[in-house]
Amino acid sequence: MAKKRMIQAINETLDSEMAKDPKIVLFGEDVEISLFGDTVGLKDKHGAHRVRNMPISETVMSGMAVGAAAAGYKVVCHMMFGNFMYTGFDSIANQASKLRYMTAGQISLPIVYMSVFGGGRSAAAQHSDAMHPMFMNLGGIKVALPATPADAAGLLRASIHDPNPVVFLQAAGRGGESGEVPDGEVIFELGKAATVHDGDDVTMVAIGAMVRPALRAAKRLAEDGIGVDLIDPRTMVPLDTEAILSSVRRTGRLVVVDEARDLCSAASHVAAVCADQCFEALKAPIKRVTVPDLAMPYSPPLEKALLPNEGSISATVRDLLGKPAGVEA
Amino acid sequence: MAKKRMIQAINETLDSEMAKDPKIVLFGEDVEISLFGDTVGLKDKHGAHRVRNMPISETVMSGMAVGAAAAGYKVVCHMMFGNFMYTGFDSIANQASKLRYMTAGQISLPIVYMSVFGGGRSAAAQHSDAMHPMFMNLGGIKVALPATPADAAGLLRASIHDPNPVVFLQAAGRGGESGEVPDGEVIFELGKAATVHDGDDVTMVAIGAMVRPALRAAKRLAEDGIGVDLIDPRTMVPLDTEAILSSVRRTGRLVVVDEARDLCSAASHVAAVCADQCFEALKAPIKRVTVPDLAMPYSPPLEKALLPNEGSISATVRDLLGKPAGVEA
Amino acid sequence: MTSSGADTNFSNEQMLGFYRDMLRIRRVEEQLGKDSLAGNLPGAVHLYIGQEAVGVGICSQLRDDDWIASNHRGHGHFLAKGGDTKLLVAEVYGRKTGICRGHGGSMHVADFSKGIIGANGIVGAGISITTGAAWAAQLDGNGAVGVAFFGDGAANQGVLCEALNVSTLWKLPVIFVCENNGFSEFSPYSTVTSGSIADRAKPYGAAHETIDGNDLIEVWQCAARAIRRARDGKGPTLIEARTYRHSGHVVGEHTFLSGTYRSEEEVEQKKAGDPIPAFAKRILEAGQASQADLDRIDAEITAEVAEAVAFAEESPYPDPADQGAGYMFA
Amino acid sequence: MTSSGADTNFSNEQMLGFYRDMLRIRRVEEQLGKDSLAGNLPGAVHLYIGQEAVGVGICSQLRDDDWIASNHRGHGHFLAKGGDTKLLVAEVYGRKTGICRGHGGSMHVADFSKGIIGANGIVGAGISITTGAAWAAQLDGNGAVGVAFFGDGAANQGVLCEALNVSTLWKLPVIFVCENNGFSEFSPYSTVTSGSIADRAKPYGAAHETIDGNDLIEVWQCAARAIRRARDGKGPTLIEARTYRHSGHVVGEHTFLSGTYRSEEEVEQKKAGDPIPAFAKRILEAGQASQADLDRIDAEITAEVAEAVAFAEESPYPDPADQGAGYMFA
Ligand SMILES: Cc1ncc(C[n+]2csc(CCOP(=O)(O)OP(=O)(O)O)c2C)c(N)n1
Ligand SMILES: Cc1ncc(C[n+]2csc(CCOP(=O)(O)OP(=O)(O)O)c2C)c(N)n1
Ligand SMILES: [Mg+2]
Ligand SMILES: [Mg+2]
Repeated sequence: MAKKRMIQAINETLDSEMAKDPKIVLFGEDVEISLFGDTVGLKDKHGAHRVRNMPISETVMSGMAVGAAAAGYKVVCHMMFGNFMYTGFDSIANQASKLRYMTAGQISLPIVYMSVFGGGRSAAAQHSDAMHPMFMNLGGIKVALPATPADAAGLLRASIHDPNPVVFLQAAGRGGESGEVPDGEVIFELGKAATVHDGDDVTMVAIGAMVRPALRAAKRLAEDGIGVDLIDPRTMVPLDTEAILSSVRRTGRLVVVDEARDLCSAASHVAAVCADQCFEALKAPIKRVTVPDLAMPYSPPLEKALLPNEGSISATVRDLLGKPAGVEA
Repeated sequence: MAKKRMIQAINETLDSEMAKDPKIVLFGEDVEISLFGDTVGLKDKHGAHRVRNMPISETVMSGMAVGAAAAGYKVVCHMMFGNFMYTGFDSIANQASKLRYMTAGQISLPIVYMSVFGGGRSAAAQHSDAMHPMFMNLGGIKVALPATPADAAGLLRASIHDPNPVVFLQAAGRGGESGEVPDGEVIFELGKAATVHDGDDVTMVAIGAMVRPALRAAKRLAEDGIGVDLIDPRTMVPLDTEAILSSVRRTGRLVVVDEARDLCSAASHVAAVCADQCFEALKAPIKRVTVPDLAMPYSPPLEKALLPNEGSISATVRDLLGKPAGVEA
Repeated sequence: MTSSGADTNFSNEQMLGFYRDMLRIRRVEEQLGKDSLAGNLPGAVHLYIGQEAVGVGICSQLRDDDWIASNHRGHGHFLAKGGDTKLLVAEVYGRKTGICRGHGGSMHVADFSKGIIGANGIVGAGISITTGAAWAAQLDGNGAVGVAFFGDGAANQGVLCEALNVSTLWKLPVIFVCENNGFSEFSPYSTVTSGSIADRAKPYGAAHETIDGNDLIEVWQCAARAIRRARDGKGPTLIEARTYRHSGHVVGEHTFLSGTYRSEEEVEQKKAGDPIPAFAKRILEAGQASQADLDRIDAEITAEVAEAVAFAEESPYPDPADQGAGYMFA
Repeated sequence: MTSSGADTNFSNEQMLGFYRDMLRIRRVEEQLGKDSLAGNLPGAVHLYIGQEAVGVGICSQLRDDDWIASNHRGHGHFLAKGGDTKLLVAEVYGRKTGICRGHGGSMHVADFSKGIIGANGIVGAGISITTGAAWAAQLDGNGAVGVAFFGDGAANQGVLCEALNVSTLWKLPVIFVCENNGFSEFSPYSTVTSGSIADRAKPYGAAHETIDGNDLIEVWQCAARAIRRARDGKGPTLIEARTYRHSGHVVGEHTFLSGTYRSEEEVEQKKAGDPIPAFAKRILEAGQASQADLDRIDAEITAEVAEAVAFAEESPYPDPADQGAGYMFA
């Protein structure tokens, strides 16, 4: 175990995987100098042919990833901000997600499309979307959302090993956060949720960056005798529905916390799955704590008001249980 | 009232609106000759400057729509197939959906992005996605999905009048279907659902092309004494949640039929809203009849097996009510 | 440039091989066109008829480990690169025995074992995919190249310029082959395309040539230069091959289009440039084969097509149980 | 081309106006740079310092009903096109009194009443938007034009070529202004950009010029030709204005970047080409004003900036209740 920043955990994982497997290549805009620091030093270590800066050309970039993967490479395609994936969206949505299926499995496409995503840093509307629901709906793309440095290492390694396209979305502005990362080659199976807090009163599913405020809320609620079973799905495709369902079957209540806009959010889907598959166990309405259907604003008080936080998460749980807080409510 | 094909209803609506409002312009690939027939004749009637063929350049096209709308025009941007919106996705997702909000309402963007979408014609994976959930999640885009020729006329007229970007998605291969269209300028408020079949046992929400098999199922089930309250939301943004909730509060049961892939589908969202807002009324699990999380295949038996149809819809209702059909089950 | 008699370099066998390869595409396409018109095919079909010299002139000198990507009009490229006739026809028929087991169809025929990344339903998409495959080839260092086939309409997708820029910078072994058949769907070239397509390589410093795409030998020679350049690490080439699409954009368009976008006269006149009879004439005039040889080839090809159709017709449709997660995720 | 003394055409007043407009941008940017480094601004800030001659040379001859769209480095264009200093500064401060009431921030400053469609966070996005606005202007028939400002990095987005194609075909009154400042974020020009950017207009037959973007008069004259062409219905022009970005890509980059991407010497050498002192020198040498005049302008601008900062600092942050459906949908 060692304390590491998320960026560092990502960087080390890329480094150790590239060292082991010469078929791994990494490209993107300014990956050599590295805007976020996640790809820093990799060119010097692994060579200019394997770590390459791209022109600002997301359309050809996302498609090159498909071609290079089809031709036998394991491709890490760094898209910088998730919103820039819209610019290179065709090759993700029409090609990467469908090519294996259309050819009846003739090939696999080991691609990791990575970027930061989400709000919280006054980066404004065009740098702050949480677009994982869009990828989830494509069908042929796995979606990984690490909440901690350890998750980042374990999920990125699994994403690189995975023979399929994976969108690896790292919460913007969380790169600097520290957390314990196990020594050695930590790897977390894609599709395996983690229970990050135990409790019997309500199941909470929190996605990506939302795990942190959710955990804070869970700890605080525990002090007041409210038991939150907090599940981090870690990947939304594949989704560990069993972990969620078995918790809800036990608690009878569900709150989903998601940084996506509400309409067709991942929260909606988790809610829908439970409203279908463990309806009998439900004792209360399924609650979503999500972002209103707005673009992300720039000014801090505006942005802060839109994002789920410990307060809004706690309040939702307390409401659900009919236990308003003394001070907080 | 007159029987019209959907394509004809769309064409006549475009024609009559363009005749009234010289600020309406229409452009897209081959809109002059018109692949689907929906824009046929409009150039001759309204002039080459208002009805223009585009080069195959979706990226600039979707952005030109934003610029022309910002500069005062009402823009109908024909994207042909919904999957091609991925190619021009940046200007829809990062610009059209956000520009008004980012500028605190300085402008409005009256744009209709129109295309066909969905499966059923062996057009294969890259011409058959049902991508309305993706647009629903963007926040700043209205989404209209006509189920009948009358809906097409009424929703398209409202979409053109609307000062905001609207994605108008017409079910592929449904253009030839006939239906009664009221005389005169039919217009349906965006955000107003229609109840297309009455019943007390189960609420069914069917979206776009799914209304037709859902209605067939509802009629057939009625013969067996099962009452389906069938709601066509007509637009998914804005969503007439009140219409849905009040029906579910009465029936206590909900089945949602959607041509989108299941994960983060519109069906998931409708289910989530009801699992939250009318939980107490629910007597049974909320069911979704959707498309599996696969790319759309080419061969007819494969495609047919993926799409919701009368049989799968009826079976879902019967299962839910514990009333298996004699023959069908 | 012209081929100026350089075809004397080809043996009789080679010349007949080219002829056979073009004719195979022609006859398969004629068959599929008929089938489509008769309503026997599930989806839309875009015919390559008239453009055969481009696909064959180029693919005939590619290796199995060279990559090609194609567009919606992709049967010809599939066959030219060594794709199997039966597997193609069965796929377009939507059968389980098709190259994609009926999952892809006409617009998605692919055979990775032959370096055929596949046809594509998205105009221009093959350009970026091929650029990536060429990067892989460069990394492999085995001299393989990538060839992207696309139309004049596709040349208006910005991705072409993005690809020209990055492939020139990286000296990628990639060849961009624009088959300028005069139409972007139903729009004549000059209504949607400004200037010359080959010129679009110039600002990037990429090699470029405009050729008569109906002259197989000229195509072959130009491709030879481009392939050499690519294998030698000298970067991309943009080839604009001028040709003509004899059939409509999509089979059956006359049944639903409200008007016409080209005159009968134009079509007839352009058909005079048909690459196949021209090539037959060249063979005969050079004395490289007799009419009987050509007829024999035609008979063989006709039999091959008939066999493929029979194979497809006898093949079952795929079982829905046959699709699913196995093809979606590896 | 050079300006060859043609600046004698400008009155003293005009020359001082240009100077004032450039200096306003410079001083505002210096202030915002300081504020950002001090951690007083919510989001990232990209400074226009060094490039002022481009924005001012062009926008100074645009009308209010001409459209401009800009990029992430958009404060200069906003001010040059007549945007208000206070409203800009308050916006970047995230205040309720900002031009976008704090909803947009540095990368999204826009003022539609002045024809400023806005800065943009997506590299290249303004190109298509401006093309559409130019189409609207053409339809209006009032002689208005659209001007898109973008960088050398943005020129590698395929949308530029798509826009050149369609605007040439439609003869749209649009001007594409590439401010080539030598860097695409942290990548020097030649590592990511092949050939010359102005040349990219050639294959489409669009007008194009390469100019010294640090010479306001040269910029003005070139823009005058392009605007004339546009207003006369003769179609688009691509202008490549060679300039240099004095500051980093983003304020504070030295605090987080692991390395450097340009040398101190290069920066110092390039700063010698600073358009503002050069223009001051020209004014003084031509006897169009005295140093005292210039100093007075500087003092006025400095006061204007101070006033804007005070205005911003006194302004409240927007109330979360102030956002919502009203801004999202009309
Ligand atoms: C991104 C995208 N836009 C539009 C289409 C519809 N479409 C299919 S083929 C075609 C015309 C293509 O013209 P060209 O590239 O010249 O190829 P050709 O058909 O002439 O072989 C169009 C517009 C598409 N398939 N994909
Ligand atoms: C589509 C997209 N890709 C990448 C980025 C990240 N980014 C912001 S500015 C920039 C560099 C732009 O370079 P250039 O166009 O030359 O403008 P300059 O910064 O030099 O003014 C990059 C890569 C972005 N904002 N949008
Ligand atoms: Mg063509
Ligand atoms: Mg630059």
